[in-house]
Amino acid sequence: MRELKFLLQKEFKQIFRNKGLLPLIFVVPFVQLLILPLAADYEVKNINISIVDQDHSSYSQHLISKITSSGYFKLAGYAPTFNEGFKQIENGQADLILEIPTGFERNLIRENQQKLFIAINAINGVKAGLGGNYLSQIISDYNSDIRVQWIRPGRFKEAPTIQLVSSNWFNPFMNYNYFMVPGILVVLVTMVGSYMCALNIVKEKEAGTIEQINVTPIKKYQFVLGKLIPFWIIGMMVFTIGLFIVARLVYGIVPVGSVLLLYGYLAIYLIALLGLGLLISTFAETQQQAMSVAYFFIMIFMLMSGLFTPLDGMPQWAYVIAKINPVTYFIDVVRMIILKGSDFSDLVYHFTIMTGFALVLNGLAIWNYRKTS
Amino acid sequence: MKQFLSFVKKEFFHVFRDKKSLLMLFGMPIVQILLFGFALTNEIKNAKIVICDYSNDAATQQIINKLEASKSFEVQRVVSDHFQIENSFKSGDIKLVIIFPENFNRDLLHLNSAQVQIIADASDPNAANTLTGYATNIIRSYQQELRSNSSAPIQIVPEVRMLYNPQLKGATNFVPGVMALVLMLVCVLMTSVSIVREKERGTMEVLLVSPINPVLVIIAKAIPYLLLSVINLVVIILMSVTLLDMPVNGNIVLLFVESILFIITALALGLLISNSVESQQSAMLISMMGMLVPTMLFTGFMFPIENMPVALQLISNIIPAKWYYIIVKSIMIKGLGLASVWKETLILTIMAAVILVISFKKFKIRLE
Amino acid sequence: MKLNKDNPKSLSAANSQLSVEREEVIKTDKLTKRFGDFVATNQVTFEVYAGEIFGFLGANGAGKTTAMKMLCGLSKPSSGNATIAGFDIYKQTEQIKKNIGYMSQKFSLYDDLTIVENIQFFGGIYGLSDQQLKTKSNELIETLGLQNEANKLVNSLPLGWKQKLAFSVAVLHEPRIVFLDEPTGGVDPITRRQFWDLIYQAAEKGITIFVTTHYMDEAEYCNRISMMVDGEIKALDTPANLKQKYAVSSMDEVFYELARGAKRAVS
Amino acid sequence: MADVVLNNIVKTYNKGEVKAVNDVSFEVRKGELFGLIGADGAGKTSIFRILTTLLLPDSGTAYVDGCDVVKDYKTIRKKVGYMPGKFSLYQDLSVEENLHFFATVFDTTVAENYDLIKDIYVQLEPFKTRRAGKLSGGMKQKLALCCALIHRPNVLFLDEPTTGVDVVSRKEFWEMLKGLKQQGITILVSTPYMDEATLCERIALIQSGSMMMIDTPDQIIKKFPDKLYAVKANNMIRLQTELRNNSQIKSCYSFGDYHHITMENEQLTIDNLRASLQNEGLYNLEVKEITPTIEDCFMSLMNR
Repeated sequence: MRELKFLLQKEFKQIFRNKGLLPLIFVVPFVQLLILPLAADYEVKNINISIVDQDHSSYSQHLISKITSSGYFKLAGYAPTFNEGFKQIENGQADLILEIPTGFERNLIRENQQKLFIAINAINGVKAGLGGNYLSQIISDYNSDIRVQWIRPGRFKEAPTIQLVSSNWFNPFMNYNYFMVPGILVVLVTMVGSYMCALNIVKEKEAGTIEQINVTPIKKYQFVLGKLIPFWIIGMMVFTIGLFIVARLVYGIVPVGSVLLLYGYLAIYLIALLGLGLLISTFAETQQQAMSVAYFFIMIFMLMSGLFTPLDGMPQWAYVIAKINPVTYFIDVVRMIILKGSDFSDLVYHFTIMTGFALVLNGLAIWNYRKTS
Repeated sequence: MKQFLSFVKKEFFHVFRDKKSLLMLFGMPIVQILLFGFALTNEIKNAKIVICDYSNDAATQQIINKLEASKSFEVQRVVSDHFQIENSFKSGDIKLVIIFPENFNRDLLHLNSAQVQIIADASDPNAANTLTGYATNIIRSYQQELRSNSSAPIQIVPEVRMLYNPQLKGATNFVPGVMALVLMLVCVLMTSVSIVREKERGTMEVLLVSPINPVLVIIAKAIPYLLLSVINLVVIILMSVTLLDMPVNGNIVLLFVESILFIITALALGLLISNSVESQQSAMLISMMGMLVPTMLFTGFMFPIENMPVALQLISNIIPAKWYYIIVKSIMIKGLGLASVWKETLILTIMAAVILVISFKKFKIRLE
Repeated sequence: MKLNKDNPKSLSAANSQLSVEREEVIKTDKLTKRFGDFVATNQVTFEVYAGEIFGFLGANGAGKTTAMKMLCGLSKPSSGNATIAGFDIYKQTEQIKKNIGYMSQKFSLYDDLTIVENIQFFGGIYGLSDQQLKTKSNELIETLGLQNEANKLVNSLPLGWKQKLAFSVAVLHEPRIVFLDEPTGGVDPITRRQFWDLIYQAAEKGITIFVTTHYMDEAEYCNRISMMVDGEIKALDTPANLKQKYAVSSMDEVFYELARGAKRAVS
Repeated sequence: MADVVLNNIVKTYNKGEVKAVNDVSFEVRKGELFGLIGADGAGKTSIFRILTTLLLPDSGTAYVDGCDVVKDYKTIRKKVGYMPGKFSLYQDLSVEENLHFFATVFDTTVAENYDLIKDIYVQLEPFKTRRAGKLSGGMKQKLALCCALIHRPNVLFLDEPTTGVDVVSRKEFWEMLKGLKQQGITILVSTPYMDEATLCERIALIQSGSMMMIDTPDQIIKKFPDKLYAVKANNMIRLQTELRNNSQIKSCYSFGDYHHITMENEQLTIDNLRASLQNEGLYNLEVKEITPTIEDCFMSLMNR
């Protein structure tokens, strides 16, 4: 164990003396944590609407003002014809066209029914779907208003109405940051952990100092532990700063659930990750190779973890990939504990899986380490 | 000219003899376009929901049947016990709970009004919004069916047309973005190490002492990657069309010309990085870490740029991928011509020219 | 022990008579290393005696570094046997590592640690006690005259000093054998001689020195020399005997005679 | 006529913190084989890089083949051949490909100047399809020389071409340089190996960025200030200790199987020395006066 003490001393000195690495560990993550949530907001709002009003009646005016005051839509402009409106869609100024045909007001009263034409740029399907929904809802509300104006109550049998009451739990104000910040924090810890750890070992390979270590009586496990422990501690530190300083002070996120539980999971997660870093370092001969491999993994980890896009929309095979991605689980757990206050009994499955990851990744790393030396 | 050709030939040797990089050059885009083209989507399918039915009558049964039939939902269970809801949310597998109160059908028939409660797990606000929207739609459509029986007066019927992507597929939006992302990263990454590698290996010293024009050195470096990127582009477009069912509504030649313009911009950026750094490692670090996040964020395919704070919106303008993304969407999906994308094209051209000039200027004719 | 410091000629004479009594700290038997079809080291058999300064010479690509790496336990032989300090090269690598020191061609201390930190680190992982570490590092810094530089990063030292420091660190734990791979390349002539003074001091303490070099005058400082050509040992004797055998006046010429026939152009 | 001229060249790094070249001036005549002798970090590479227009000097002027290294760098680059210290060929290109590439870079062909490199290239020819990275040290160095020569330069700069190369390959390399000199090419070569100094016509001894002496090897040896003796005994280590402890011995360095000594004031006679050493129990003593080597001169200059 005395040897381990010396190894750890050495690692910490080296890490804290590396002026290029320190900002990568302690500054870049937090800058990202500050900028990413600002940018990564895909709540559907500000839908640009172009209106083709061929009726120019008080009804159409009323409908338009109802739409523009709804908060969802931004008036991109009026177009004289549908084709003009379509051009606005083509050049990206509008997402949606509403055409109010001539005689809308007159025909509505006279014929009891009138059509409105809506065309939506559906390249972004989700935005289009929601936009269509919002607009239909506004129109339907407007419809009821008119009906009330014209028809005295009780004169006809009112249509059955289902009132929808929706409530949003755990994040009632639908604050997007609450969702993103914990997830991004996970990605940052992941990068620092796996990436820095892999690079660090490969650096010793490249510099040739690993040969010097290999002729000393140091045991493999001591060397490996000497590399893992510092990055485990650094991972913990980065997470702590991110959670208690950035998330709490900047975004006002206070974990609902047990912080202890969160750290328990983090501890296991870091072991799994460092195992991955170690595994990469056993394959790579140069820092460059380690970087490309780590980069490839991190890119997939990030995009297929449910951080930005929901896992539920993925095809089966992609879902399987997401399920063998350790980041997926930690993001899930972080959100569950911080936002929902889930407790250990809710997380048994996650704990089991992550322990499995830790065992498999470290096992593979050690097995391959032996093979290569 | 002979000098230049011999240079280009040498660069091709470098590229083709480095099997690992070659694998990365071709493998990465294919894997990424497949992976992300299929997997990245904001759609939600098979979301697990719980229905809490206290009424258990004909109406609720019909609505539940409709919910079950939707591909968006997977009705996990129908319970008549409010108690477990919170636990279901906390254990993480349930995204939405729909509660029908007692006497739902009776209220609906006799009072003409009944209530449904929808509770969403808003820890993911986006999913919550989308799923609430889906559920609302389904319930509304049931309501419409009821109404069509009793003809109400003064009815406005909105007729909705979904342009370009009637099935609302996620790929339509994501594939052009992934194209921009992949081309950008591969081009920048490959070229960014190319010049600095010669600096590190010492061959640059010999080249500098030779009478060769530095501009030739730089351009020769980019040519093999330009060619390889065009091959990549063909593969990407073929895959998008055949596997991801992407349309090519516009002029394919125009699409290629624009893509080559974008590739040149990306290559120029890579060369600039390579000229500015001292080691392959920092070149890679900059091109991977420095390019990935901004390109992903500011291209606009994942996160709408109009939602961002003004400062970030301004930053997004200097990201070439943003402009390319608009161009690809316009040509591939909207089927537009150059007349509609000349502005974006001009911006990309200026970007490419400026970056190239800077990297020529940055090329050091001496060491240090 | 006293014998090996004697005149090389009488040494070799004594050698043949007393070989039974002399301890062999390195003994190899048909040690071979293949990389695919390429035989880097081909059936190498030799022994090094305790307290000797053993010069391991050869042309570029002759297989010296490969052989040395096998002896240090850095790479596994393809076939053949060897014992280092009495321990088997296959089974007892851990014991071997406790008994050897190694200084590679590439500078092998940590550039980003200070001189004292490097000494303490390597001393520490060889299991020296805190007390030992303190006295040893003070002693070492004093012998090398590095008092003013002790807390500077190793990075900032001139090459010659780095090499002297690396050697001192390699023998800090008083190993039985120390392996030196081209330790003096590019070092100025005075520092080069100071380096050899360090080697003699270590040899005097009974540490066996196993060294490769491209400087032929340094070959003369060795008790015995082996010459490797194309992966095989072509000659092994004292410098004086070798010069006599090839009827030349300098080691340069001995080397030239032997290496001229080398066929390997590729490494 | 001088082909390479340096006047008071100074070069510092890290904003003047590290002085790499300190007020260096020398001239190399046309067709001369000139050696820059010094250890790693003495400043040889910086001088070479200034002369090949790769670095700007802090102060001082330098000319190569009549051109200013700062102003006329483009002209110089057409006229010189340069072989940097680090192996600087394309490892992933074959021998042939490297040669052809460098030929076209200098706007010439291999055929045009083949006669110049023929003697060297024939040794490489059997391996011409082999990747440069797979060659042995000696072969790599020959290929690099070919590449530096392919455009028939007026001045050839070779920065430590023999470092880390074995004795046999080094000998061959110097033979090649002699051949090139006969073709009228001015050659500047640097080396840390003192024994190679005698193979140059004139040499500059350099230490810590400063010139210690510039002259022909013979003259430098003649300028050695003291008489030099070689001493040998049964126990060389004890001999050295004794010699160093003797206050009348000025310097004592081991040189292969002898120790080289100089004496303080020349008062100690050989016989006295022999006697005192015998008193210390050393036998088989051999003491003789010898002519110094360049290495002796270098060390004596270093101690000044």
